[in-house]
Amino acid sequence: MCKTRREESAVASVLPFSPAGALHRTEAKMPPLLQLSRISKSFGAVRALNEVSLSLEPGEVHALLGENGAGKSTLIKVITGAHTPDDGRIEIDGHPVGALSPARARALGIGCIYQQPALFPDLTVAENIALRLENASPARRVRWAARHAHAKELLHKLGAEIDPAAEVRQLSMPDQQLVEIACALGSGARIVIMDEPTASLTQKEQHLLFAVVRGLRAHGAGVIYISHRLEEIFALADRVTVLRDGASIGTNRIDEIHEASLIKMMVGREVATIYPPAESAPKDTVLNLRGLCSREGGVHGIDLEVQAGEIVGLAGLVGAGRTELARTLFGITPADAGEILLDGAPVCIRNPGDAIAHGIAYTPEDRRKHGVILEMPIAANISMAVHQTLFPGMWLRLDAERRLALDAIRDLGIRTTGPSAPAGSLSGGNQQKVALARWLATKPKLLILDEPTQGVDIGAKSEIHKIIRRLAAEGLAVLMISSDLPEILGMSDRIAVMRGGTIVTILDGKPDAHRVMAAALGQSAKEAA
Amino acid sequence: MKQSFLLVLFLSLALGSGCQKQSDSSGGKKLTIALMPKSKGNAYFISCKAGADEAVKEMGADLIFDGPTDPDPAKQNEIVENWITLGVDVIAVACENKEGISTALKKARAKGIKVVTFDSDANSDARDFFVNQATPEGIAQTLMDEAARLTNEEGEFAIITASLTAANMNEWRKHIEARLREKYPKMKLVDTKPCDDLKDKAQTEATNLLSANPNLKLIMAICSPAVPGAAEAVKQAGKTGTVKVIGLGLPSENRKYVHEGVTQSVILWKTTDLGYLTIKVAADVTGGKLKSGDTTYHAGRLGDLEVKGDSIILGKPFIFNNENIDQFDF
Amino acid sequence: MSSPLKHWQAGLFRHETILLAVLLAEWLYFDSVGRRFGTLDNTFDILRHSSEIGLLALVMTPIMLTGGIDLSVGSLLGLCAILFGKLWRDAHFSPALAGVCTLGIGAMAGGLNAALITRLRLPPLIVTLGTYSLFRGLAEAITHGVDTFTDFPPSFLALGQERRGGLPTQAWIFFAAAIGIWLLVHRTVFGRSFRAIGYAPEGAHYAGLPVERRLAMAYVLAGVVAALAAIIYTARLGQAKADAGTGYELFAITAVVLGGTSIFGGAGSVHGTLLGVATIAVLSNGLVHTRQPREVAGMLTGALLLFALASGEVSKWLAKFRAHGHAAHPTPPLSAPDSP
Amino acid sequence: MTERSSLQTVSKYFRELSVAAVLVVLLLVLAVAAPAFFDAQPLFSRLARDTPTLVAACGMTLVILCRQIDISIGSQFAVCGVCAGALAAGKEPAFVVCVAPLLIGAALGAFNGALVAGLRLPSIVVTLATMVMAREGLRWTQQGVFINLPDGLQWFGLAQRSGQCALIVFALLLLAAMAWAMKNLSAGRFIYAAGSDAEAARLAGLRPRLTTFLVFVLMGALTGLAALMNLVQSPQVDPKSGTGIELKAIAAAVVGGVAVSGGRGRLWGVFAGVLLLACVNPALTYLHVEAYWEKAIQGAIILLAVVADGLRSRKAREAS
Repeated sequence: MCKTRREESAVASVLPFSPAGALHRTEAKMPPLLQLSRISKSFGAVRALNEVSLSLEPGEVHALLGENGAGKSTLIKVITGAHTPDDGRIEIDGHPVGALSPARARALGIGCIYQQPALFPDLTVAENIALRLENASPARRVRWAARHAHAKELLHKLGAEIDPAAEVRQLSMPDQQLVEIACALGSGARIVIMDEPTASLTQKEQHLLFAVVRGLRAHGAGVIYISHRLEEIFALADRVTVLRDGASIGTNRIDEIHEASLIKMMVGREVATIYPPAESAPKDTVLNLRGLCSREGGVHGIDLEVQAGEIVGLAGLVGAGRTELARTLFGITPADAGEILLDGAPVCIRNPGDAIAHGIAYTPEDRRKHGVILEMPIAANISMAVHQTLFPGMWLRLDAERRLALDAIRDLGIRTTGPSAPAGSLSGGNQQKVALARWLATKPKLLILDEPTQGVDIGAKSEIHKIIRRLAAEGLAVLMISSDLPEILGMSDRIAVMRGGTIVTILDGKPDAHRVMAAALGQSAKEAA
Repeated sequence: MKQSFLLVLFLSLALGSGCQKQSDSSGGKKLTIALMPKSKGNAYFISCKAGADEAVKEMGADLIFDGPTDPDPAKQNEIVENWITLGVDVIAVACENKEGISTALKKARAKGIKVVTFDSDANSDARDFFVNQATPEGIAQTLMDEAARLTNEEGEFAIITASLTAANMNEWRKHIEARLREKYPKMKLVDTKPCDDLKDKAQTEATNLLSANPNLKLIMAICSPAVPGAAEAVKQAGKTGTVKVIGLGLPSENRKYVHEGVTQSVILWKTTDLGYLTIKVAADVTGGKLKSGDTTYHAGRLGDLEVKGDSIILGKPFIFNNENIDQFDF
Repeated sequence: MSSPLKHWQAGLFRHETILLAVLLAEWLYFDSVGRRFGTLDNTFDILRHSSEIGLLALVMTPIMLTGGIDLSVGSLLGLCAILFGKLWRDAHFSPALAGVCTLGIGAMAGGLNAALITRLRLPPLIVTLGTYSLFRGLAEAITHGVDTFTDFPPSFLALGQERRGGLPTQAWIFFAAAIGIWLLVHRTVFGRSFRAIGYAPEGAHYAGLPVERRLAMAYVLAGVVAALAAIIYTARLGQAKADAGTGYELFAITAVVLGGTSIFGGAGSVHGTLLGVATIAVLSNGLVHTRQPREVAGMLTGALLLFALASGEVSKWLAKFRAHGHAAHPTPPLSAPDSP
Repeated sequence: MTERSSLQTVSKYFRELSVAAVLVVLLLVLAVAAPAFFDAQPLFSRLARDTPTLVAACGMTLVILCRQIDISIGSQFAVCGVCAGALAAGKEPAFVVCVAPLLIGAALGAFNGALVAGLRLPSIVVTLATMVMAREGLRWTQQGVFINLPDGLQWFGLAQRSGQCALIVFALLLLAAMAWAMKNLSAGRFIYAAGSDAEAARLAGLRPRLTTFLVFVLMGALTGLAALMNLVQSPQVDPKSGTGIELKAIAAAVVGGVAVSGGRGRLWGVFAGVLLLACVNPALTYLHVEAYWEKAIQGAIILLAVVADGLRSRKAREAS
């Protein structure tokens, strides 16, 4: 019911504008909305940005591509005034602007949707939006009614069913993302920056987002759009600029360039985007779930089998209960009904410790918060789940640990200065590999991967895919959660689709995207197509 | 790892320097007297120090005046032991806590350092002489008798003390209660409140005591900040005169209330004399001019004083009241 | 680790190294000014006087590594001291037996903190603020503040006043505890877990570490060691009273922070704490020997604390210049935890 | 519908209500057992005596909302009091005496704030250091000698009762004003924002570090004000005054439901907390409970308050 309403409103907000109109605008000659000239920024010895130039025309969606650590986020923070550049010039409407502060940038009409929602968990949705939109003068009287009305209106425009009076801490990740988008929408900003806005969005919410982007473009605003998902870039962008190692590799009109060459520009080498094929026939059943329920976790009636050597993709919208199922299997939100059978034997999993003991491994969704401990050395991160086995008794054996780490670094190709470097010093992809290494060290029977390549750059992405496939080939049972549909389709031997906290269907063979989306969306399947 | 290694290296260095330092002895040309109050930042002991300085100037000795910042037996103990190693000639201490400090003092005597106690005594085997401005019994009895006199030996009264753990005040309370039992059956101690040695808290506590015990006749404040605190409370309660206030305190802090008739009497001794005498005794004990067995002692400007056993009697506690309080400026 | 020079540079900016320099400077200054400062006797005095607070600081370190804090140790010391006295005098236990029981009581008190913090997930600051008053209050209630326990047998007092094998007796206990806790923090899986919890409690949970058990362990250990300190305190002073150890928690925390342990958890070391304790102890002792009034010790300690923190910030900056730009937030620990 | 919403309000204000409930129960017990508790005179002077704590607690609330803490206010309190007293004794004009402590407090607060917000040092350690330094410095210079104030100063020269009323009314007005500002002024919301998520605040252009700094300055100024309000209640200044007020203020804030993790809590809850803690100690006197139970009972109350909250949120966790 509510879904359909969302759809309509979204469509409504798309209707008046057409991409053609937007393109027309770009041809009209006027000074660029935003002109960055030879921006440089260093952190200590590291040159994060090296003489990067970028121009943003009115009514243009300008995609920014690049592997993690290429300097995209730094560039954004420069534009939003969060970082001050060491060198270079910023012009808006042809007028040079001096030092930018977040406040000043906002005053100049620059809005931004950050990758991790930059919201205040303790404050209400309405207030979060207001704090981002209202001008920040301390003596201002707060008008609560107006705040709520405004928030309601914005959220309604997005077709989001979020109570403005709710505290943000109670919202799901995608809902928080929507609040972010509402901020950008309400800011009336002429320069809108979106840093991987779709990272945690469901297919349908992505459509809403695209509608917003097109709306902004039609209004003559300029959008800088960052994403790892090339299909989005091709669907939305007018021009695309590629960054690599803090330098600008080049800017092209989207219709003058194709995927392969973009990837080549990003990675600096050819990368196979084809997913590694299945190598082994599934063997005997490892995991068997019968009517699994967890009230705390919010999943119920789960029936699922995973064989050794197969990769089962867990598809569905965010909030459909995929991560929740993983957390239940891993004992973070223990099951309170149904049974879990490992190798045919029923097991009871009350906490992660039990799960590990039974050979279950789980690389969580939020890598920076749960996956690895950024401040600790790579070696310590890798050995963390195998304390009992690696350190019999209680004494650390640093040599053994170091060896373990070195092996992992070699096997998984982790790019680092050494096992004692803090995990935080690694790029996202390599952090993910460390997280993976931690769990491979436990010699698991079942490996649960939650968004294994989210925010991971293309190069590392395909490497991780290869690793996963290899592990399966070695006889590991893999349960892979991903919102990246091509990934699910490409990697999985079977796909279990979840909706509303339970598995609605299991698709064998190689199904097409539509069937998966249809299952994930339930009745509003056609709209998904 | 590296650090811990360096630490070991450092410690050995420290001990090393210690060993070769063992030999040197205290080149004591000038008499060094160490004087310790119960706690620093306490006006009472500051006025004692005034007298001490006077005496030191007279005899040209060297005075160290130091103590814990808050009354803490452990810290007193620590400082005494530091003085022992520092090699002072004589130590004069106002003991926060008999047993707490006696161990350290015994150690000092074993090292040949003379020990004098003043204000409040240590175990008798832990010191050579006690400068006895007043024994706990003496103080307690004076207070209790004064209280009885003011209330015609009947009615309720309450005590405000520094803290429930302050050793010497607990001593006084014990003797006060003893005196109460044996001599004043018609009087009743209704409550005892701590004020953490803070005037403000004393004022609050007194306010509550006054209304919680409507027929309270008298408040006895046995730590110096509590006297003006209690007085202010009585004054604010408009019970000036109907509820008497007495206590141990400095004239300077109470003059105003005594004149207003809120506080009837403040009991203390001439603190400057106490300081003066303490230093004199300390010096003469080390000089051998004062030995155990003497019955009189000539204490400079104080003239001849009686010596009872191993304690020099400064005289009975002194009662300041409206008539005489203006003659004293400490 | 690449070149010895680089390692040396890294070491140069470590908090502990700075602190060690300060300590040496202190020592040399007092040694040159104070006539008897450097003597063996005085060194032993410093050891004896700092052993109780030292013990509390030592055991505060694991707690602060987990990102927690324990304000109740000082009060617990008081409670344990008088309970020890009561067991010995009123229940006629032998000092040894009474001691053992006291340790048990300390463990239980620590267990109370642990239970409230882990089971109910309450912030340690608040829980221990409550038990800070509670324990002291119980001590006063039991003794009515008045009751003082003394006249312990000399065999027991020797623990705090005599020398054994050239060192003050309690120094042996202190060093044993120091070594034990150093090993615990730097060489066992427990210490590892403490750091992990301090850096990222959730991350530690996801890695399958028994977070609650480890936290509980830290606080129970604190209780036990506080009891041990109480016994030593009683032996050193030859008396136990309800006000024993008032304000010690602040000294302990000061020492730990001065020693470079982060108040936010994760980063820190036991040898750093030892240096912190030594720095403060030497300072307060040295000032007596240079005849400075007691107040100065307090003021200098405060100043030293600020200085240490500020210098830590500076060295963080320098560390940033060497580290990768993106690792800068949150900044990696200055001394990479127990890297060989 | 209505009762559902009322239920929501109850759960929203659970903490404040529960503290208020405990307070009411305590007062009822007193009303029955010791009606003297409510006699006008002691009541007024008791309330007046508690106004400094209330003012300090208000400031502390802001600091904790900023996800910081300030344990140095006890020393600040003493320093401000002594300075003001010295000025008064030096026959300075009244307004100087009144303004000086505020400025001195603000300066001390600014020092803390600069170190915390400027150098990003942990506030608990910074204020621990400044606490010791200020306290010992004062002890060193003042040596604990009382300062006698001129007669004109007490109760600002008003009659005692009206002076007490003035203090109480003023404190309540201040509380109301701050409570209103925290809810309805952008400045107040900035404090919540800064405490809730500093980085998000920065990205929203709210300058959280400046906010934090200013909150510390305000804390200092309020401490100075508290010292002044304490000063005028007696003709002498005790240089040890204010010892332990920081713990009172923190305890009141925590009991009143302010989360030490920052961003959550309301001043009215803190008001309830202050009243509750302020009633416990006198209650013991009126109920003739032996004084040596005081600390234990206070500790128990703090624990009860947080344990109740802990149990409740645990239930919430299990229910979800």
